[in-house]
Amino acid sequence: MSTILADLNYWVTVFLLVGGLYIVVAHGNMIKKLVGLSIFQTSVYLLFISPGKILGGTAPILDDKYTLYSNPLPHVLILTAIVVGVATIALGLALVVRIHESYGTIEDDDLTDLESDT
Amino acid sequence: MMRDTIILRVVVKLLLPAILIFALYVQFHGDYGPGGGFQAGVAAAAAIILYGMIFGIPAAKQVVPPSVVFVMIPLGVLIYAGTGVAGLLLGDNFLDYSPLGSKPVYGQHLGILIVEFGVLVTVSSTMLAIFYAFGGRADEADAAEEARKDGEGGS
Amino acid sequence: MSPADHILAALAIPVIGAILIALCRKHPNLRETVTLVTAVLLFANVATLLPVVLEGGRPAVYGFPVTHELSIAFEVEPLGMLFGLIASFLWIVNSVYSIGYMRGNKEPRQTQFYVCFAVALASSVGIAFAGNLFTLFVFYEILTLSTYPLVAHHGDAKARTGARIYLVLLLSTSIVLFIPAFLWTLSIAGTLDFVPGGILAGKASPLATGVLLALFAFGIGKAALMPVHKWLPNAMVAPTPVSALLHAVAVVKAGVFTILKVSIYIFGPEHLQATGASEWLVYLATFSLLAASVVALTKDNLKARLAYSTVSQLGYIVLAAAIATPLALIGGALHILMHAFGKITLFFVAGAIHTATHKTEISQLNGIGRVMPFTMGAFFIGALSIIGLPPLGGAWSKLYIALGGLDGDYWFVVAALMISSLLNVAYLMPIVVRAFFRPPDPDDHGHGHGHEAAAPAEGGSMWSRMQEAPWLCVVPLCFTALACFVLFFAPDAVETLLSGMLEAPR
Amino acid sequence: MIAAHLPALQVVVPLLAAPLCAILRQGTIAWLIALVANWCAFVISIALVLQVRELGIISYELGGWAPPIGIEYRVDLVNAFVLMVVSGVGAVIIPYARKSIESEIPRAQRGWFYTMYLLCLTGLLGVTITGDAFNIFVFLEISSLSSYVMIAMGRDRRALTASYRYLIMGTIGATFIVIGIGLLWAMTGTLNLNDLADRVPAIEEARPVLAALAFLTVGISLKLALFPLHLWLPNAYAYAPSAASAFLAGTATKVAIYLFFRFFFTVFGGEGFFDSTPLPEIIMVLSIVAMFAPGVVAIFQSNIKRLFAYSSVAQIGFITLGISLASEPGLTGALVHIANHAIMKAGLFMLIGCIVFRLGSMRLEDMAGIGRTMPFTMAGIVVLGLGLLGAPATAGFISKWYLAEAALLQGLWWLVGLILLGSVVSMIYVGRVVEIAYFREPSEKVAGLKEAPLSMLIPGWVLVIATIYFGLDTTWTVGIAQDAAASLLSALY
Repeated sequence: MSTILADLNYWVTVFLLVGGLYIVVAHGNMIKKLVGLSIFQTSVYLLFISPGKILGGTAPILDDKYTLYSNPLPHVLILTAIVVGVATIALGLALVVRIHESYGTIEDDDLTDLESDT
Repeated sequence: MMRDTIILRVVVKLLLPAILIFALYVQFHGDYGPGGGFQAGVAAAAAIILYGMIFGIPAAKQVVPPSVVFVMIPLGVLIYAGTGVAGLLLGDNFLDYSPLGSKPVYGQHLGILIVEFGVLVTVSSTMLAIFYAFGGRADEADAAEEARKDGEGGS
Repeated sequence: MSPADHILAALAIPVIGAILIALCRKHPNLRETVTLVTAVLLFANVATLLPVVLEGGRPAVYGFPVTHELSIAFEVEPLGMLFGLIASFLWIVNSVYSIGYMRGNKEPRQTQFYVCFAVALASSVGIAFAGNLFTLFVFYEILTLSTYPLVAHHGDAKARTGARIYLVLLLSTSIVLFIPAFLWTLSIAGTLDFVPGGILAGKASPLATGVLLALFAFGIGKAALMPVHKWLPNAMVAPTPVSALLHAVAVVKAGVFTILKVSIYIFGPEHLQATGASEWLVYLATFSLLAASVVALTKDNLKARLAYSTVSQLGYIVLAAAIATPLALIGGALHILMHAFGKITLFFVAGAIHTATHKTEISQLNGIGRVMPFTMGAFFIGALSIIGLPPLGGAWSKLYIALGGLDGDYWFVVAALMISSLLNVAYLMPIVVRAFFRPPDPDDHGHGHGHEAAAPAEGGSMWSRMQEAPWLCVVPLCFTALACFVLFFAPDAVETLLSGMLEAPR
Repeated sequence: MIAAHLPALQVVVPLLAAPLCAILRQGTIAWLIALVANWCAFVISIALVLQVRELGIISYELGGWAPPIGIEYRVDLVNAFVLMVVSGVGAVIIPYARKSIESEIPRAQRGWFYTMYLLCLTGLLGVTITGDAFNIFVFLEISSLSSYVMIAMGRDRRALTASYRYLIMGTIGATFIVIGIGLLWAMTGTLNLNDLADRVPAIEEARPVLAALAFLTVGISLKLALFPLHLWLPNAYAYAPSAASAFLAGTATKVAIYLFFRFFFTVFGGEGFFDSTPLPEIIMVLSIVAMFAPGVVAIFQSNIKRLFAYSSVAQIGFITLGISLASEPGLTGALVHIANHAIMKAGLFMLIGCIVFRLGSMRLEDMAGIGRTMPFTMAGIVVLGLGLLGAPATAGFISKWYLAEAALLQGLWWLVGLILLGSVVSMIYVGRVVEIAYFREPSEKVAGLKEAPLSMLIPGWVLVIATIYFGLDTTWTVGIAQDAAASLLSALY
């Protein structure tokens, strides 16, 4: 139990990662797939951010008063990753809207049928 | 939409300036503490989006027309990359802002302000563009639906 | 112009010719003039190299390194000289004949035909003058590709199937067997240049030599060694001038030429004899030439019978390459020449018969000798040359190969050659007999051409009975028949040329 | 002065041009901007190759911050070579794109197309040039996102689903790559590739490092469509606009392959680490299957773009095979095939685009007899097809030659046989196209066609001629690739 607690952030990361991936694979609804994808990506944010936090550390402000501060690098990286994630999800949703307009469905199985007909 | 809810309309009108001011605070405080163009851009866009949700997207589009939004997105990238190129043209590496000011520190200060402004422009307009694209589509779809119903009723 | 320039010119002339032919597509007369002029120029150009080679010179063009190991290089040695001369000379004859045939049969897509023909000739010259195995391989593949449209010329289902078999068999054998063979050769010898005495001599173990030889023998599908001969009969769907190109001028000749070249310059005759690695090929080639003759007996279609005859005759040359004694190799090279003239005559005849009467089966040919005396006379001469009877050219090459076999202690080769000659008689002579001594089938009139019905059956002078093909077809075939005769008296000259190929360079 | 800033300009020029296109948005002007930017990028990449050959590895510090804190652009022969291939293919496609895009994309969206094209180019060049692991991810996503958009702009509604599926797969791949990078960063505390290469060997047995390698391998494999992770590719290439198909087929997967090189041989390359893992064997098996399975699938396609898309998967198998051999000729073959396949496949998709432009259909059956009405287009396709199957005197032969030689040097005779058999498979599908185009009677529709416009035909033929040229003169392909392979194996970066 203590080992689980010690690495809790990693357990959560793995849970989100696997769960998100499972949703992407298992669900036929294109919106749900995107939700899964989003969860999947979020797990990575956690993977980066959690080791960067130091207990008792402050924001990384260079001043003599503070000696212990968190690593700023993961925040910068993950800010970028979040932006990428937002763009991906936005584009994915836009595609789903267009797919719904031209096919009338967003279920993967129905789409496969429709495509093989044409 | 919630166009008829008087409380919301009033509260939103009161909140809007505060949100925008806060966005600007985040923007300019980004130089000294947590904050910066990304956060400020989203906050600023949130103000317009909130306005659009309460007063309708057409009203929001009157405030910030889509044509402006579409120019703002690339403009922000241009400001960012242009600042970098300015450093390059003044003899240092790309994205090195030192030569922009009389002293390297001033130059870097100025450079980061301009770059963050570019980020603000792009992020806020991108958020708005996404909002217009999805939200606007629902309005158009509603309008089309109503038109179809009207057509059926008439015949 | 230096000899090196002539080599490059020999490659450039047909290519430029091909472009000009394509440009002249709207003017058939001009187009065919260009073809003829190109052919003559090419031959004249190739011929200028002959004195140099006879004096023992080896004109060469080096350069164009492709990678650090592979390069495009040309070198003219006696065997290549001979092949270059045959190909370029027969192109002239074949062009004259093609004009008669293509016009006589009103074939479609004639421009495409002449263009591809010119490209095929360019690649044949490239093969002949190749200075290393890689160059040879490049032109070998170009030849395959440029003849593919020719085989598929008619464009109907049958032509497409035939052409597909042609292409797939030739390309896949060359990719799957030929490329590994020369990769392996490169890894053993460190070079791919053609060097008298062989680059593998003393370097490859007997087993490796045997396996490599197998890769080459089957990888060079154009040599039509059984069991990779299938493409040849299938390619019979092509128009007759193309068959002549395949059988006499370029394609199969390129195949056996490559085999000879590999035997002499890659393995080295002495290496082959010393290791005994080529013994299996002697048996296989013997089997191939006998079996193909037997199959030929069963074919009623004239061109199919000739095709199997070619498979059989190519067996002779592969046999010579496998025996690898000096006499056998000279015999093999001579046979390229002799068979070229003999077989082109026979194919010209088949085409002339087709043009004049639209007959393709041997059983329809009763009495045709009276209607087409010149044509069938030429057929008679060509057939005798293929059989190998004096006073015709074919006699020499068979003699040399047999003598070479004796040198190499392959007694059964002599027996096999005699049996094969008998089989040749058995499948070629009945055609002649049928043509001259059987009365024409009475019910055959009105079949095919309209004017055939008007032919007076009996009586009248010989001239009035004649229904020859267009003179543009007849003249070339008489000419090549005559050449078979002349070649009987010329083996010395050829031998002088060829003896140079077995000597070390000076 | 400019010479010192070439690494930055390589990325900045298209990056600046992209928003310009978006602001002006008018099709022709956007096209002109894209043209100029892309050609500049090509010139810069050639200059970089020359510089690297002369001076060795170039390091460029962005913003003047020294690595490992700052982001570094680092150019060695390997990525200079890939930069040249990517920008070169783009430089040929752009002149072609104008007519093709005019016929495929509505007027209002053309400016956006060129914006996306330039962003994609920026991303691909950025991935290749950067020396920072996280930067790789960012640029990779820039290129991927813009290519999703380009694909979705295709006329067929199936372009939308193709784009969506590519988006899902591509994002999973990219996320795997970030996970791998994150684990590496957690273990070493650096993101600079050069630094990583120094630090990873010391801890290479640690489990997170092995996990990072696994994540990176799977993620990159998804991006480069290594069999069996190629499912997104056929439809994406088939239904994208012709110019986008040509560009993506020529460049996108190639850059992902470059990442294989970089991670396997630079980051994990020290002291034979890559060889000691089971990865070479796994990749070899997958590559061999890739050479055959998609090739056989390609034979039965009725859509010509899908046919050649499957062929791409097969050809990628050849490239990864070279990587799995991990020897100098193997890597040379892989690098050369990156260039040669980029040239050939881009050319093929361009010329197929010419047919689609005139015929309006991608079905093979509809193309019966088209060799007679569009002789130059079809002749080009034949030459490029011959290149694909590795006919001598074409570029394809050179790459297969090196691969076969590499297999031979390691005594893998059976592999030589398989490589050559793989060529036979390509022969069948190329042969099928040729036969339909030349030996069937043209339908009325085909008989009425004209040859494609020159502005589309000439760029296509530039690549046709390049295919032949690089089959005869290999100083610019093999010459560079050999040195690059040597530097990869000695882990110089």
